Amino acid sequence: MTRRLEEPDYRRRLLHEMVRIRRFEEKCAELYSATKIRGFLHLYIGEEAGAVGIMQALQPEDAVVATYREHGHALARGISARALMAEMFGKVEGCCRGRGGSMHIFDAATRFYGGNAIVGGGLPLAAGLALADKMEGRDRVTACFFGEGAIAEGEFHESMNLAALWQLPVLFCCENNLYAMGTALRRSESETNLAVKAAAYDVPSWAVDGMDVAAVVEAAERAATAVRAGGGPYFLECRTYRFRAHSMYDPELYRAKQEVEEWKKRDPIATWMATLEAAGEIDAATLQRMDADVAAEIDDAIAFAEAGTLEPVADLERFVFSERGSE
Amino acid sequence: MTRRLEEPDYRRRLLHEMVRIRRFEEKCAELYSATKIRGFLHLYIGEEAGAVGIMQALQPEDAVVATYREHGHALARGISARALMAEMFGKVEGCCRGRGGSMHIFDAATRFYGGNAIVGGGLPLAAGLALADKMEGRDRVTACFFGEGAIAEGEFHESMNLAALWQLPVLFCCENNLYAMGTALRRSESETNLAVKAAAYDVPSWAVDGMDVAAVVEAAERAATAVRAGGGPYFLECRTYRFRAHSMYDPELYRAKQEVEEWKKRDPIATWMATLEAAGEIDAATLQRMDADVAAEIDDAIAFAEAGTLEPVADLERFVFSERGSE
Amino acid sequence: MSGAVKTTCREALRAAIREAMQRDSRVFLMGEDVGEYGGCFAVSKGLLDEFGPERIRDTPLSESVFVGAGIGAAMNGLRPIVEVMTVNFSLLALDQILNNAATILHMSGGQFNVPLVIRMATGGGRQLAAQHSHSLEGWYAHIPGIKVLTPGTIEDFRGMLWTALEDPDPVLIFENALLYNLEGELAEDAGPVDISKARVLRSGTSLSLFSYGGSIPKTLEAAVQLESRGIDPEVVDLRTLRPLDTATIIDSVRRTHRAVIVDEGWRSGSISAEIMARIMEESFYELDAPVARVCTAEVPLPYAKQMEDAALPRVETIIEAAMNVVGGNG
Amino acid sequence: MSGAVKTTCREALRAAIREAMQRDSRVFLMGEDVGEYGGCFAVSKGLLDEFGPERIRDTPLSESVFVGAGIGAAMNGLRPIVEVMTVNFSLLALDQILNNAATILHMSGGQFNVPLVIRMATGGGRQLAAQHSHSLEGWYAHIPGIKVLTPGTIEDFRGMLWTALEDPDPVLIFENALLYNLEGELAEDAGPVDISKARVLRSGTSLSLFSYGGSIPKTLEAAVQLESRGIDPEVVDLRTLRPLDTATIIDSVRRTHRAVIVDEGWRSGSISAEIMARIMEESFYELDAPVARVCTAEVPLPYAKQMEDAALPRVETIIEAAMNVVGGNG
Ligand SMILES: Cc1ncc(C[n+]2csc(CCOP(=O)(O)OP(=O)(O)O)c2C)c(N)n1
Ligand SMILES: Cc1ncc(C[n+]2csc(CCOP(=O)(O)OP(=O)(O)O)c2C)c(N)n1
Ligand SMILES: [Mg+2]
Ligand SMILES: [Mg+2]
Repeated sequence: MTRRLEEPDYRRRLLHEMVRIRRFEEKCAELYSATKIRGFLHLYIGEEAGAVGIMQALQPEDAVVATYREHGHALARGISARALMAEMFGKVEGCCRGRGGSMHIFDAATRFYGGNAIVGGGLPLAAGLALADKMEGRDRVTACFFGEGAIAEGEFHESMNLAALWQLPVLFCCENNLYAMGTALRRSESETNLAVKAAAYDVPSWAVDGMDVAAVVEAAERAATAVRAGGGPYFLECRTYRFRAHSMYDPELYRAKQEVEEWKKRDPIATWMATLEAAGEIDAATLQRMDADVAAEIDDAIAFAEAGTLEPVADLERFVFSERGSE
Repeated sequence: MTRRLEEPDYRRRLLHEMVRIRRFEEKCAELYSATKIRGFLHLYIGEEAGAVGIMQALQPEDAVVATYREHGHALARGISARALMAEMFGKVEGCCRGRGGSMHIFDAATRFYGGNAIVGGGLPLAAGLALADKMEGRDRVTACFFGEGAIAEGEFHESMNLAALWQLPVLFCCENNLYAMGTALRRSESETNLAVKAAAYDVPSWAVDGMDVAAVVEAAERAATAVRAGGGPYFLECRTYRFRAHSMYDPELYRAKQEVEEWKKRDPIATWMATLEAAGEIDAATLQRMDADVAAEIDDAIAFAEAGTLEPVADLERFVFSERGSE
Repeated sequence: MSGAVKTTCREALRAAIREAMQRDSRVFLMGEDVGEYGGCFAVSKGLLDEFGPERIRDTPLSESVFVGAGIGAAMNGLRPIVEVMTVNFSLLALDQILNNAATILHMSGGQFNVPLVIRMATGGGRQLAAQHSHSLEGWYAHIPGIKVLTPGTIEDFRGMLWTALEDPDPVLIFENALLYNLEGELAEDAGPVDISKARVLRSGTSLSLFSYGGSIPKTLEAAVQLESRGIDPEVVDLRTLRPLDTATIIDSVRRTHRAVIVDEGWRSGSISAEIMARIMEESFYELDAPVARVCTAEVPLPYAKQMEDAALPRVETIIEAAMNVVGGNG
Repeated sequence: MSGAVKTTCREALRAAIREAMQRDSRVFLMGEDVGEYGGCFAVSKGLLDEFGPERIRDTPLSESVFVGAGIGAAMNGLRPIVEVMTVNFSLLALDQILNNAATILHMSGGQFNVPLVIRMATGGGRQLAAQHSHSLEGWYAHIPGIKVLTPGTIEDFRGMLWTALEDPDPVLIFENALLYNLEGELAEDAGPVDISKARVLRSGTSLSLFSYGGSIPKTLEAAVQLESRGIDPEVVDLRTLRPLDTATIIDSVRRTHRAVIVDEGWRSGSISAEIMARIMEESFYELDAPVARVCTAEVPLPYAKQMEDAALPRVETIIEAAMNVVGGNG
């Protein structure tokens, strides 16, 4: 696992991935204000090291289950910025024909099984995806992302138990950003040490600094290796923080500005950039090129989305059931 | 708590309580075969020390929530054998007018909140009963009984967390009889040490030999005292075994006769009787009198139930909503 | 009657909660983010400061247990208002609602009633896509033992909660999220409302338009436009979907002989179907034309606006249905 | 056609499961006590020995996760048969059914289908009281994106599972528990059945009796008794509650001009209401009398036999409703 983390190219790629997500979402926020994007929009800004780091440990044949805060996961998993942006514009060129929007990103090609807007709702799916892999003898991992808020839902508990009992290859990735909407972890769980939750199912766990992309990569590779080797599920806690509001409607009454500012000092992008700079692995020109590349990709995605078409309303009832011809 | 346990009278009363439950249920089995009792019938035979022991720690103003296997709890809590038997006969003189049957015993006078036939379904209620007590500043305990099978349900998890988070006075009484219908604990939980489940919510726990009524009394008093003192919930595991089938329909394919026989050697009634005998606290005459008393009580209950009346079908829609006059 | 003030459904509802909490110390509000966040629709904003965290009680993300705890607390002397953020999440608590709240009074032979109020936001129309746009109030109305209220006017946002809290049995209030911002005039002394009756919002003779909740503004708008086409519709706000006020429905049909039902639920098995069945049962021979319904298309609601619009009842589709019914063979 | 054998619905269903597992290695059965216990209704008895614990998979008491796991496994190449012991417990898994199984194909723009079969026992009549006697199949039929099958004959107990497993989308099969012991003749080569059509079990001219599942035997018995009173009822087994075969229903009504629906669900918001609505919409002018329905009383089902009997549809109440409809103003 150390192999790649020592290669400057790879290290720069991690930075690039995080920057790409950050810029993409900053644009999303603007486009929301411009009413190009509608519905709910949950930004991942501040948490990028989690999705980027964990995806490093996955193979193309692995599966991903995510939440409504999944732009970062979608991009890091390889869904194109075009397909993602077009989806948020509600265009038929979007990955779900514009039907899912920000909260429901699905992509068969990258085995991205949503985008689930019910807190905890994706966890049972992940157990089932992994069950099929196990029964079919496939060496695949299903990575399942969820927030620490989901731990209060019964479905978390049922899923952890089933996965452990049946030794299913699920990598449970808890993104602990300390808040579920306005509810701080300590006001939602009587025991805030999440490792103890995993212990209740005899599931190995590891808590990692979710603001440090290299640490996440290492932890994820260790965890995914264990899962892939048939060791059953693994519980990975990414300790992170969201810099923005929960959604575009959140007045953020529940936390102090000061607290947010403190966390921003640990911005995963700035920190990683500093690391690379200190190591002499990146310079101003490279950074500029990276910014330009990212900007170009996002501009292209927006242009693509703008130019996209709307699904005809005559198609409304398509895919309530499968189209038999296309099976 | 030792006070009473040293008094021979009290010790004999414990025996009497257990015998009463045992004989009552043996009759129920007969009456089921005679088609006097219908629906589902789940016997508690072998587990009597649990209900009898735990009820010792409760005061009249405390509350009880139980499952579909609750005859023992109902009797030990003070619901009359008459009201209980009439209920199982489906008579209007039953504690629920014959509407609930074996699985749904309710009794306002003893604060017995059911008889819940959904596994795990009573746990949230218990949290709510305790919440009201806490908010109103009442020093009451809510004892909530459930089987070890319920631990796999999300509701167990949600209830433990809420009770612990809000420090609610719930005494969680897990009757671990090792099977949920035909599913052995080890095939239902990845971690079979239930204390670890409690630890996941930072709830104090204690496992007690559920075949030893004195041990249960002590454990329950310790736990109830802690709960009543405002220490929040407590998790008490009673390690026990059911000697009979899950219900009247169970062919018991899932466990060896030998295993049942082994456990029967630890019959809570026989064991306790032997203890009292060895201590010279009980003799044949007393035992005979006890048996006679119990038999008389049960015969009386059956006669009462037989003589009872059927609710008129015209009353079918009564109590879908409250009768306003009676509020 | 005292003067009227301009307000919104959200403010009216908040006033209703505040007043209930002031009036009765047994009342408290519990749910996800009702406190520090201020309520996900800002309904309870400010109440935490006023009443403190014991009575404005933030819960973990555990729908089943906090609804069940509401049941237990109600059975033990309190008067909880449980807020399930939206109907979409209430599915996680359905066992508690159906198998406990709705059932315990009857099954216990009348011993234990459950004076619980459950509030939840409902409805589509905000591009929230398939998992966040359900309108299940008509579906809930299938369950005996609960009452189902669907405020569609500012008076009812103000008054239904009071009445619900006085009810000895479980009451579910479905608040269409699009109505929170609806403005209107409200009497200064507005208080509890009768929840046993549907209300004729507009008398008419050509046909009856039955509707409730989020479809009320659309139906009233359709009525205005129908009038300009020479049609005189009656608009009836059903208000309570369970128990349905069949008498008012039948009475209206007896006068107009034609009817259209407007309902944001999916069409098959909708509350509209039930109303059609009751009209069939009780006033079949009064009908001059088959009753029609305008419901939501039977699809998970899509995100894209044109698709969502196409799926939901609209003023035009209501007008079209009404024109068909009026122009039909009579 | 080969010979016929005498069997029961339980045996027929077990044969269907066995055969499906032999035919397709992707098929497996999972649920509470399907294995070592032998199935709570003995449906899967013996299958554990035949197929082993990987494919006859006992689950913990965790309805939400094992239904959700069925969805995930179906999306990842398998063909799970998930057994939810009874409909009463399925409420705990409703979020997974409605928000995932029914929704993912549409919401993903057609990318991911969910070829999942969920079986559950349903119905009352066994004195199991309020929490164990639900008949919610009609209620489930409200949900777009799923199919709802209700076998009421031995052929359908044998054949529907096969067809369901070939369906690319989620199919729920509701098995009325009183039918497991129903005996009948079954063709030795009985195989898959068409699930898209209702079936006329008995042709008649006086009125149409529409029914399904556990009410089929009662309805057939009522038909026999009605015949002896000089009435010639048609009996239609609806078979699939979603999507409803409206064409067969309307066709029957066009011939008989009168109808009664027999349905074990609670009356308000029942599938009966939906059928009445469709008849109203599509053949109002063909009706000689209002359609009537015989449903379950709107109460949590009580334990006492006389009370439960009073609540459920019975042969007599079906006859009574039919006599009213036939004798009515035409
Ligand atoms: C079952 C359910 N309940 C409530 C909500 C509303 N809701 C959406 S996001 C959210 C907070 C979730 O917090 P967490 O799991 O920590 O994830 P985060 O948003 O912090 O990434 C809530 C309460 C929901 N979507 N689903
Ligand atoms: C939610 C739910 N699922 C399934 C059932 C069927 N069922 C009834 S009792 C039981 C076993 C419960 O085992 P446990 O909790 O250990 O209690 P015990 O019967 O051993 O006392 C099951 C599966 C049910 N009643 N409720
Ligand atoms: Mg969070
Ligand atoms: Mg057990």
